Formats: sequence, C-alpha cells, structure tokens
Amino acid sequence: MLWSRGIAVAALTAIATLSGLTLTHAQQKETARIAFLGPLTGGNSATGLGGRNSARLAVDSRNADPDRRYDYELVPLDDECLPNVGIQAATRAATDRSVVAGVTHFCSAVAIATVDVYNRFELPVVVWGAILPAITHGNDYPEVHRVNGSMLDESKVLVEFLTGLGYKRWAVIHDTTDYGTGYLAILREKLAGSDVEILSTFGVAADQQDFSAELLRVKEIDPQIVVFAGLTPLGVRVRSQMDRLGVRSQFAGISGIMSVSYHDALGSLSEGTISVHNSAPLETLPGGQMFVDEYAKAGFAEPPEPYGPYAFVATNLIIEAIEEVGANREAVRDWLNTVENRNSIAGPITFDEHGHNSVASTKYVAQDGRWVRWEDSLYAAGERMLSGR
Amino acid sequence: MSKLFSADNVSVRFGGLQALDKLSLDIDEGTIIGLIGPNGSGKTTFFNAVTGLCRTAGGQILVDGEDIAGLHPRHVYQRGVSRTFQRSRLCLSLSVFDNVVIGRQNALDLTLFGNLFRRGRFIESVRENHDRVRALLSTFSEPLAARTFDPLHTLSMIDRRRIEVCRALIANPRLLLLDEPSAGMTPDETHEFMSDILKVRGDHPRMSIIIIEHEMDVIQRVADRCVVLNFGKKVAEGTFDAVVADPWVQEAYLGSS
Amino acid sequence: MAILLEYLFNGALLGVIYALVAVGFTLFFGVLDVIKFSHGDVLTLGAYSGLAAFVSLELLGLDLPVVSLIFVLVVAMLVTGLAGIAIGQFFVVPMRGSPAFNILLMTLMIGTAIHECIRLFVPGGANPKAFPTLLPRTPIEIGGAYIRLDSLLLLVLGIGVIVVTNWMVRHTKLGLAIRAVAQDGDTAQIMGIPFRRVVLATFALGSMLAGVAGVMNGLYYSEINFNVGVLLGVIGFSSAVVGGLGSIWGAIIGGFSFAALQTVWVLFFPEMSGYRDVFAFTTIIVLMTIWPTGIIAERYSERV
Amino acid sequence: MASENQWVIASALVASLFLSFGIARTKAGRDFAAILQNSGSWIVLLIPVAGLAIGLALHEEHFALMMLATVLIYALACIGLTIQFGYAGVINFAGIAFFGIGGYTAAVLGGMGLPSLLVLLAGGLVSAAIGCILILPVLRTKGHYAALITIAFVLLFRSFLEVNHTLGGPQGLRVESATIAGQSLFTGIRIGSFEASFYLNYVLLALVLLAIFFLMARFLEKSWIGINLDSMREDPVGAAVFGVNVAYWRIMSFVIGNVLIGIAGATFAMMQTFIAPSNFTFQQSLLMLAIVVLGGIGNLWAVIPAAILVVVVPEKLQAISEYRFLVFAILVVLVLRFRPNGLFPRSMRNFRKEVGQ
Repeated sequence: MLWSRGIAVAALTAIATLSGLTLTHAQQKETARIAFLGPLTGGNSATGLGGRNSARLAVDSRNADPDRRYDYELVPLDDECLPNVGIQAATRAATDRSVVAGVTHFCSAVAIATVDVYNRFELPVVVWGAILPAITHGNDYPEVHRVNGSMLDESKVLVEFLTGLGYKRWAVIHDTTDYGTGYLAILREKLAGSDVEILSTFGVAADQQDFSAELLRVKEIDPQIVVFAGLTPLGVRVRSQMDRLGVRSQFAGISGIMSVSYHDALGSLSEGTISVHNSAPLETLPGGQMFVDEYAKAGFAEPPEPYGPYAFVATNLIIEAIEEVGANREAVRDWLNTVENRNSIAGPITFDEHGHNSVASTKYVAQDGRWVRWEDSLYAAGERMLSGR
Repeated sequence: MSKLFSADNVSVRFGGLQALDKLSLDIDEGTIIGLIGPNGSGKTTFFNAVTGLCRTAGGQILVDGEDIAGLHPRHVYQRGVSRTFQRSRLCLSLSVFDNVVIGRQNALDLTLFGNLFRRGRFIESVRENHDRVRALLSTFSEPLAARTFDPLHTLSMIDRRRIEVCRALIANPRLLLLDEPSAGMTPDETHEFMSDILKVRGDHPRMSIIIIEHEMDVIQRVADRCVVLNFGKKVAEGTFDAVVADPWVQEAYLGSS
Repeated sequence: MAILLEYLFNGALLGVIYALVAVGFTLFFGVLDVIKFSHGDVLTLGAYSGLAAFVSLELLGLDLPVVSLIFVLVVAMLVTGLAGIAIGQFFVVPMRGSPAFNILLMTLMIGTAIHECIRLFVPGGANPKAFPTLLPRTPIEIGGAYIRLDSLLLLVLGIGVIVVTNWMVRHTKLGLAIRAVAQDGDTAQIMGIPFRRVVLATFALGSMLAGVAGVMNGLYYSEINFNVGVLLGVIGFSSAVVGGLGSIWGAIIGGFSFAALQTVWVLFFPEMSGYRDVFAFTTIIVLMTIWPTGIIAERYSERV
Repeated sequence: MASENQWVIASALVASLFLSFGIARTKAGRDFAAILQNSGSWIVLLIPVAGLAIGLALHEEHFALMMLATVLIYALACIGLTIQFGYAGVINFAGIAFFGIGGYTAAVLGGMGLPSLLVLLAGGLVSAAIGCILILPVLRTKGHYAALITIAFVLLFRSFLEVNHTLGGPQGLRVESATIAGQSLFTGIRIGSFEASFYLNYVLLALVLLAIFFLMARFLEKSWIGINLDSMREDPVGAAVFGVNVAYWRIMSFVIGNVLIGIAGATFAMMQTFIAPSNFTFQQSLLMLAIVVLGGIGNLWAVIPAAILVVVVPEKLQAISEYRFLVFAILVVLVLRFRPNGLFPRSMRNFRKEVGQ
C-alpha cells in the first residue's frame, strides 16, 4: 500500500519538476523572486493576509507592465507570529539564492529575532509592519530597512492623545514579548516627569486565555484607562473579559490591536476603543485612492488592513530597486540604503542611517464597527462619550 | 539436616480479608514440601509474602535465622530464595537465553562502564554465561539447550515451564518455590516435568523446595512432607499418607462424603 | 469583600467547566481502564459544532435566543456523543489490553487529528472565532459584587448537568450497567450485561459532557479556537487523576481544586499571576508524588 | 533553479523512504535489517559515512544541510527516548522539555564564553539534573499517572519560560554558535575551491555526536543492562523477584535518556542560534514520540528513517507542510492500531555471533 502510494507521489513530483523546468524555458524574461513574511495563520493572520495581498498587488501590477526588466514572483512564507517559526521561515528565504529581497514581518517579536539571519545570509529586507525601534536601531545591519515607522513615532502621539483627553491614572496590560515589554519601556520613558501615574502593569503571555485575575485586580485599582500593549487576539480577550467582570475604565490599545478582525470578534463591544497607528486612513494617503481601487479590482478575499499599504510600498520599493540595478542582492541592498524622499502611496520614504523611515502617527477610535480617524469621529464632536473621564 | 527456612506465625491481610492467618512452617535443607489446599486458601499468598510481593501483617520469615519479612523482592532473591509463578511471568519477546540469564543478577557486571566500554570482557562473560545456561537447560532437555536464542514465544508450554525453573535455578538458590508447575500441561507433560524436578533435586541435594500442586499424584511422588492450608490457616501437616488420612483434610479439601 | 466574592464566583465557574471534562475521563477509566486523551479535542469539536449550529440557524433567519441556545447545546452534544462512540468503537475498545502507553499516545494523536482538522478545514479555522452571545448579559449585583447574568446561568447550567449525570449513574438502568461494568467487566458480561454497548454508551455520555463544556467555554470567553481543548483536556485529566480515576466525586472535587489552585495563587500573588499554571501543575506533580493514585485512592474508591 | 533542485531532492527522498518501508516487508529487507542488527560495531560507521557523503554532495545548499543536521539531532534525541521507553518502559511525554533545557543551557552558558563541547555536555547534564526533580514522582506513579506527570511537566516548562523574564520570556534567547578548537562553526569550510555552507559544520558535529551515542546505545542494548531493562519493562514485578533493581534502572534510563536529549537540544540551539518557548510545545513532544513509534519502538536504526519522514518530508513538500501534524497524527494512530511494533519492528537481541553459534 504505502509502497505504491510512494511511487505515485514520487512520479507526481517528477512530473511537476519537469513541467516546472519547461515553463521556465518557455519564457524570455528572468524571474526575480521576492519573499513575503508575515503571520498567515494564527490570531494575527488577518493583518498578515492583508499584507500579503497588498504585496501581491504590487507584484501583479508590475508584471502587467510590458516594459519591465524581470518577471516578479512573490514567495509568501508564514511566520505564525512566533519567533522560532519566523527564524525558520527567514532562513528558508535567505538561504534560497533565487530570492532577491524580502518584505518582512508584522510581529515585532519575530522581526527582532530574524534580523541576524538576514544579515548573516545577506538578504536585503524591508519591514512592512513591525514597529519595535530596535529592529533597525539595535544593530547596524545594512540589509534591514523599515517603511512603517516605529513605536517612537506612535507612542509620542499616543501619550499626547491620552493625556490630552485627561487620562491621568493608567493601568497597563502588555504582552511579554519584546513588542509589549518594549512598548511599556517607551511609555514609561515618555511619561517620566508628566503628571500621569501608571498605577499598575500586568505582563501577560501572548496566548493567555483567562484574564479574570488581572482584570479583577484592575477593578480594585480602578484606573481611568486601561492601556493595552499587545496584538489583536489578546486585546479582544482583554476587552471582552473587562465587560464580563464589570471593569468600566476606558480601553485603549496600541496599533497592534488595530485590525478589522478586532471588530469582527468583539461586535458592539469594540465601540469606543481608542488607538494610534502609523498608517493614516487610506483616503488621506497621497496614492491611497489608487491603492483602494486597485485592491478592490484584484478581488482579494481579505481586506488590506491598516498595514497593507506599507506592505505595498515595501514591495514596490524592492521592485523599483531590481528594475534599476538588477536582481542582485548586494546591489538592491545598496540601492535601498540610498533611498531618499522617494514617492510612494504612503508619502515620501527616506531611510536614515539605520534604514528607518519615520512617519507621523494618526489617532483612531472604534466607531460603529470601524476604525475612524479621531478628528472625524462622533467622539471628537462630542456626540459620543468615552468612559473613565 | 539443619533448618534452612522457617515461617513463624505469618499473617497477611487484604483489607478485611485474612489471607494468611498465623501460618508457621519449617523446612530442612534438601527437603521438598508439598503445599496443598483449595483455591483461595492462601498458598500463593504465602509465596508472595515470602518473596516480598505482599506485605505481611505480622510474624517472621526466617532464612538461616535472618528475618526477611518486609524485605524488597530483590533482597529476598539475594538471600537465596527464588520462585516460579502460576501464570508464567517470562518475557515473551526475549530469547531463552535472556530469560534465564536474568536470574544471575549477582554474578553479572552491571556497571555502565563495564557494559559500554569493556566490550571484550563483556563478550567473554556472555560466553561463560551461555555455557552455564546451556548446561542447565540440557539437564532438562537437550533440544531445548540448542534453542538458546530462539524467541520465547515459539516454545511449547512445557519448555516455558522449564525455562521458568531454569531461571529460578541459575543462581543456585537455597530455597525454590514452585507455584503449580503443572498448570496447563497435559498429564504426560506433567509426568515428564516431575521427573525433571526430581532430577534437579538430585543435582542440588542441599536445596529445599516448596511446591504448590493440585495434582495429588504429583505431590505423592515428589514431596517429603505436606502442609495443608485452608482459609489461610494450616489445617494439617505430615507425610502425604498421613495428611490424606487426616479427617480435617478429608472434609476441608478432598471433600469426603 | 465584594471583590473576594467575584474571585470565588469566577473560580467556581472555571471549576464547573473543569469538572465536566474530568467526569468524562473518570467515566471512561471506570468502564475500560483506559485514558481517552482525545477528550479535550472532542470538547473543541463540541464548541465548533455548536458554533456551526448557530450559524446555520442564522442563515435560516431564526433569531430566538432560548431556542438557539438549546439547539446549539443539542447539536454539540449530538456531535460529541457520536464522536465519542466512533472513537470508542474503532480505536479504544479494539485496543483493550494493549499497553497503557499505546492507548494514551493513540488517543492523543486522535485528538491532534481532530483539532488539526478543525484548523485546516473549518474556514478561518486557524484563527480564534467569536462565539455568539446566547445569554442575556444583564449585570446584577449580589452583595456588592458585580456578576453578569450569563455567568450566573452558565454556573447553574454546569452544576445542573453534573447533578443530572450523577443521578443518571446512580439511579438509572444505564447507570447500574455502567457501575457493574466498572466493578468487573468480565463478571458483568457473564451476568448478561451487553459489555460493548455499555462501554459505548459511557463514551457517548462522557463525550456529551465535553460538548456541554465546550459550548460553556465558548459562551464564557465569547471566543473559541482550535487549540482550546488541549489545555482543558490536560486540566480535566489532572483533575480526574488528582481526585482519583474512576470516582465521579473525585473528578468533581479535582475540577474545583484545580480552579481553586489557580484562583488562590492569583489572589495571593497578583503580580505573579502568569505563574498560575506553573503553580497548578507543580502542585499536581507534588500531589501525585504523595498520593500516586489520587487523593481518593483508586483501589479503595467505589468505581464510578 | 535552486527550488527545482529541491523538488528533485524531495521526490528522491520520498521515493527512497517509501521504498525502504516497502523493502522492510520483503525478505531482502529483513536480511538487511538483520545485517544492521547483528554486524559488529563497524556498521555504525554507515551513519557518518552516509551522512558525510550527503553533506558533501549538498555542501552549498544551506537549507538542505540544515534539514540534514536537524534530522541527525532529532535522531540523537530519539535515541534518548528509545532508551527511556523503548528499553526501560519509562514513559516520557516531556522529551521536548528536556530538549529545551539543553537548548537554554547552551544559550546561557554559551554566552559566558565556555568551550562549546563543554556547553554541549553541560546541556545534557543540566537537563538530566532537572529531570531528577521528576524521578521521585515518576518512580512512585505508574502507567497513566506517570504519563500525567511528564505531560504536566512539559506544559509547566513552557508556561514557566513564557512568564519568566530571566530566560528571555516568550521572546526567546539568542544562542552563541559553537566554536570547536578555536574554529567557529559559523564560518563555512573553505579548502581551495571547495566552499561549504556553515551548516555543513553542524552536520559534521551532529554526525559525530550521533555516531558516538548510537554506538553507546547499541552497546547498552546488547549488554547485561539491556537485558535487565527489557525484562523489567515487560514485567517489573517478575524482574524484581529475580533480583533486578527496577527502581535503579528506571532512574538510570531516565537520566541517560535525558542526557542525550539535552545534548541534542544544545546542539540544535547552537545551530539555530535562537530559541524561544514556542519551540517546546506539547505538540512537538508528540512529534518526537511519533518518530520513535513510527520507526518501531526500541529499534535504534528505525529512528533515522522515521526522523527523515517526520522532519524533512513536510519541509520539502510544501504541499503537505501545513498538514504535517494531521498526517503524522493519522499515521501514528494507524500504526498503533494495526502495526503496534512500528514500520521497522525491533528484532530480538541474540548473542549468536558472540558465542559462535
């Protein structure tokens, strides 16, 4: 039984190999492969799939251009938002010589773990979603770039936003990866000397299910606002259990919770959650409308999510590099390192000496199942009220 | 003849059940005792108590004057007591040789260093032990002795019994406990097997044996003395003829009319 | 004080869910002396089939809260019951007499297969799924403590199911047959009790409890994911083992003890709440070392 | 082109795997198994020779070499598991936890600049030492209860790593690459025009470790200790009555097994240069056990093809990569149900050659 099945499988793979070979010979243009890494499964897959679709959009629209130098192929790899899986995927991409560059990672915990791999195997990458500063600033790897800003940009706006709303007594719940703990450290730094008091902080595991212990404690302390530093799945659980336990403080999350799936999972409970994100609403981006239209035309099953445009920008940047200097890792890396004031749908991109591109963050609030720019919301207009003030 | 083994007022209790009730029993060197009694009368429990498989609730079990009651089975074995089981406890997936040689614990080099790094010496000791095992097996059956590396599950019932006895004998015990060796054998096999037992006795004149048996003619043939148990108590003791004639035994065990 | 009451209440709710799972383990062990480790994943299966039932109701345009709840529960119990019978019939019963390790590993792998199927073949199965709100979320105050009505109803539902199960095992003909098989399978067979049918019925019963626990867990957290059963299975197994396999009361006590361990830890060391599972599992290991066959020791307990 | 090469490798791998499973049923297969089983110690050289040949053939393929090294490391760990429950019958569902302890030891000690070989050894010793915490519970409990102890341990191990920040928390730790005889294993070998991936170094390291411990395990199996372990596994009570020190051998096999698993874990961590708690899930532990069970419980040689099956095939065949847990779960269930001795059942120990029979 096993036997014959084995032969069948081997035969099938052989056929697949041969047909693959003939196909490559049939085409004139060389193929340049670009890896995409992000969470394609697991709790953060909504953002990951949005990013992958956006990257694919960039690749497909270039492949439609008859004047291109290369055929482009996107190689999507799943990092599952887990550092060890990410390392494996990154090694896989980086050691595959046919991959020219990578569009890499949404989860900071994964991105910070993989930079060594990209440096070791000299694969130029552009980060499309991870915001931990150390990914670019914690090393001097010429291979690593980032288009989507960092926590420094974001937390600055967040602190101004929340203090401006009058929240003085905070409780912080953060995940214990570098993402959550890193954010906590930056918040503490930014809040030093201000009149904001962090009453208590709670580190929680990234896959924790039950928060009744932490939240009952929060209830005892009774802060004005619960600031959550973590990703969507965890944020959904915290918000939902706050309601079950009767914690009435305002809920704010950092950009990690900002995805469409946050509303899907919480329903009406998402109403009034405030957040800050490095990505501005698509309509306000310079090339936003074009992106929205093209994305809709391509007919993807999943929405682009807030970070989709950055994945598009990162992929496009790499394609431009390859078009100019050829499918060569070293040349692409050097080209990327000189990027200055280059136009993109998310505004001009400039990589500093760390390969980092700073952006301005935008304030958001969840309203009627959508993330709405704070300035445009009913809350700012005074028609709806946040709690805890 | 000197007294080798004596059980003195041994009791065993399972919850509320008194499985052995102050049983006393002596054996001299080189004798065979037949232990008889109805099912559930405590015969196997007595073996278990002696070999440390169940806890005694009182009394002493003396081997050469040393109390072994409550000792771990392993330590009982080291005092020279070995046994067979009513339901064979051989390792079916192992070879004949492995099953027998395991009984030579005290003579084997069991250090990691000796086993892993002094392979030459190990192989020598394999040869030596193999000779011993073969020699022992051939006292029972020459064909069996040629099958030392056959898997045990390929052996017939009587050969398995023989292996069990060989395993018990390989370390030259001073007291051998045989728990219903004829169970599951044909009358012919039983007969053959009892001849084996007598042969063993001839080869080991100082070894004592206690044998549990239901077949009365077996007991009659091999036992020097008989002990009858009922409900954990000794109800009769003496030569086979005397025991069989005992009215207690007639009633309690042999079921006289 | 009020907050203490809230801790107690939430602990009790966890305890009920754990106890439901643990009772299943104990029933299986009682009749067959085996551990069916796929139990936790059968729970997941229950939760997902409950969700599917709800979605299909929605598609039909029916929106009757009480009816939906009952329908969801019934479907979950039906699916898990059938799954329990199938696992028992095709895998566990034929393996009777194999080494404990083989059955344990096999049922673990069956469990893995179940949750992997959910992950791979349910649309979006790899992501957490929102579980519908089927119970009123009205807040109520008891002695100053904030408790939501749905939590209270869940607690009542859980306790009710346990009481009914206990009653069934004590007072019905099926229960009598289960207890007879648990006492001594061979004798029961000689006495004319259809052994295989009783075993399969027990598997169905235990698995249905897991179905209820799955739906309860979904309602409680408003979310389910394919992996939820793995940890719940281990917790249920631990509870059953600590209580003493084969004893229903042991399982219930074990379930509540496990929840109590977690809650007490958090109560005393709130800043180290993350260690609650470490603490709970360490305690389990220590308890097992002191009482190697559970607190209500296996051989002296009345089986089932 | 590289990807197409991988497909060729993949199909070759799959074909040879299923071929070997098929051959194991034929007479020739059984003869081959008998040769592997009964030949002198030199036969173990097959492992380094074959491994080296494959390694050299692939010397530029980073990823393929990494997979090869991973297979060898997993095989080493599974030899540890084989000693534990293949020989001694000690159930250990926490294999991956001891693998992890070895890895974390390497992360901590490697950062302190200790010689790498010492770190590897320390990985084994620390994992055995921590395993000693479990000795008393494992000794006192039996069957299902003992299984629960190790399951609880693997869960609490991961949970502990996730919440404890001194060891990196969920973020994990960087691990120093190994340096042997002043030569960092991080730089690939260059001799003249021959240039190799640095993973080749790890293949070599893993080959040496595997060959040594494979030989040791073989000796152990074919020794008085092996006979003792087998008989106490089959019948602990019977063995005790014949003087076997059951408790002692249970402890010994648990400790020895954990040393091997720990060393494997340390090697793996050094090669990956990164470890995180999510490496060490209960699922992974089950995959490790799957290797042992699929191969054939107690058969050392079977560990290698089974490790290839479990580690390489899903990586190479991306089509089934996502389904790997499902596929292996079903495979293990079917094997346990219909072929409980595994695809390559262990053959009985005999000393025919030693006694000249």
